[in-house]
Amino acid sequence: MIEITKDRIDVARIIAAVSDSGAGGIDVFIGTTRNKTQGKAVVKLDFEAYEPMAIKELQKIVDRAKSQWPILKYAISHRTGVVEIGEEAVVIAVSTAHRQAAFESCKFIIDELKKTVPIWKKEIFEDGDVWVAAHP
Amino acid sequence: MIEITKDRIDVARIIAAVSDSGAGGIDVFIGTTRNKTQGKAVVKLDFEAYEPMAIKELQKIVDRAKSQWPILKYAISHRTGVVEIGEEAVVIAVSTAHRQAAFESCKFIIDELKKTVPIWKKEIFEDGDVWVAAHP
Amino acid sequence: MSDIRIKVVAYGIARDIIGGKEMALSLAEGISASETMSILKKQFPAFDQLSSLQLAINEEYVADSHPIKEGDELVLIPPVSGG
Amino acid sequence: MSDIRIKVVAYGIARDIIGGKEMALSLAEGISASETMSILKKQFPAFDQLSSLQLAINEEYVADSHPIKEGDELVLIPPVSGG
Repeated sequence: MIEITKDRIDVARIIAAVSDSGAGGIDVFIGTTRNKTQGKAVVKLDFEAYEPMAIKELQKIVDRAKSQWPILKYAISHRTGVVEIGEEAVVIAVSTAHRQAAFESCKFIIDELKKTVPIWKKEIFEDGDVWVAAHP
Repeated sequence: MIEITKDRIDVARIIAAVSDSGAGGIDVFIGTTRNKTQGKAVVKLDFEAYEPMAIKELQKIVDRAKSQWPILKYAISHRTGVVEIGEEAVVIAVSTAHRQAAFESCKFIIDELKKTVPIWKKEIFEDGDVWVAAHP
Repeated sequence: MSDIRIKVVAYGIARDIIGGKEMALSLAEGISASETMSILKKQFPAFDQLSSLQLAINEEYVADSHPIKEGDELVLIPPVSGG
Repeated sequence: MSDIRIKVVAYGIARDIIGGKEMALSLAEGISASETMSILKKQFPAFDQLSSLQLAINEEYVADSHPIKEGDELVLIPPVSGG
């Protein structure tokens, strides 16, 4: 399951989506909004996605993960719009028979997501905002 | 937070326990009961713990993890008694400022838990039961 | 050589740079993705200051040599920062 | 040499092997953890078939040379398998 949503992500729902009677381990990564970046206070984040392409790119990442690890089920939810401090920006869950594959594939998915998936994060400060990683 | 409980583990509660405004990433490992082991159908599991020592050993593992990674908050819940197929036997959550440390420390905790914490798992089959890993 | 008309769609900081979500562009027939990028960078020098700028057509990243065709919707992908 | 009396507490398969949760044991004064283990293995040969068997006192694993004292509660820790 892959989704991009404007609503707050219900982590329990994402975990339930990867529940499998053959699973021995589930790894879940939750990317949350930090209250500061490089020492500066962040008020909130604002995410924008090129949705159809983001879904396609996420599917490619999952396909690559599946070719490397025996994944039973996966679920990825990425939020768009304003995300308040402490809220979930992204939740990734993977179930596998043995735990090592769950850790490795979940980490692979979030690492690759940050490289190729067309989603953009704007950090909003008291005195302005900045598109993250836009400039060198 | 470290607990050993006879009740079903509420994963959302464990995740809420590591919520932190300085967290950029939370990794959650959920060990679930598989429906088979080495090809044989498992009906359910039965866990037994030497509770006070299990808590002490878990605390030692957390202390070692904290000396290696900048952990913001952690939560570990291990269940005892009968655990049905698909249910959580253990849930471990760690929040950190950056995701790499969350993955590594969470994996460290479950790997070490399986080595030193006095908890025993009995696999119950249709035709008998066996204490896991008891014999070579 | 006849002209082709395409639509440029921008996200994130690219949208801020072109001053809107979309713009129309007239290009020479047979032009490549990288040549189109050069034209855009001449028109909007701020693109040169980005860590990267990729192009996508039909929801797929395209190579530099990819030929741009009449009616294409060219999507500007500035450095991604999801997660 | 006078005897000491200790309590042995067993978990998991160790409980099945001694046929109960606890048992009392009389030992020679000054005996070590590993010597006590040898006595238990003689009495219950099934312990020798386990992948490992450790001893804990006061909720801590003890070394082979650890001296056993009157009133100790010796906990038998067969191979752990949590998680």
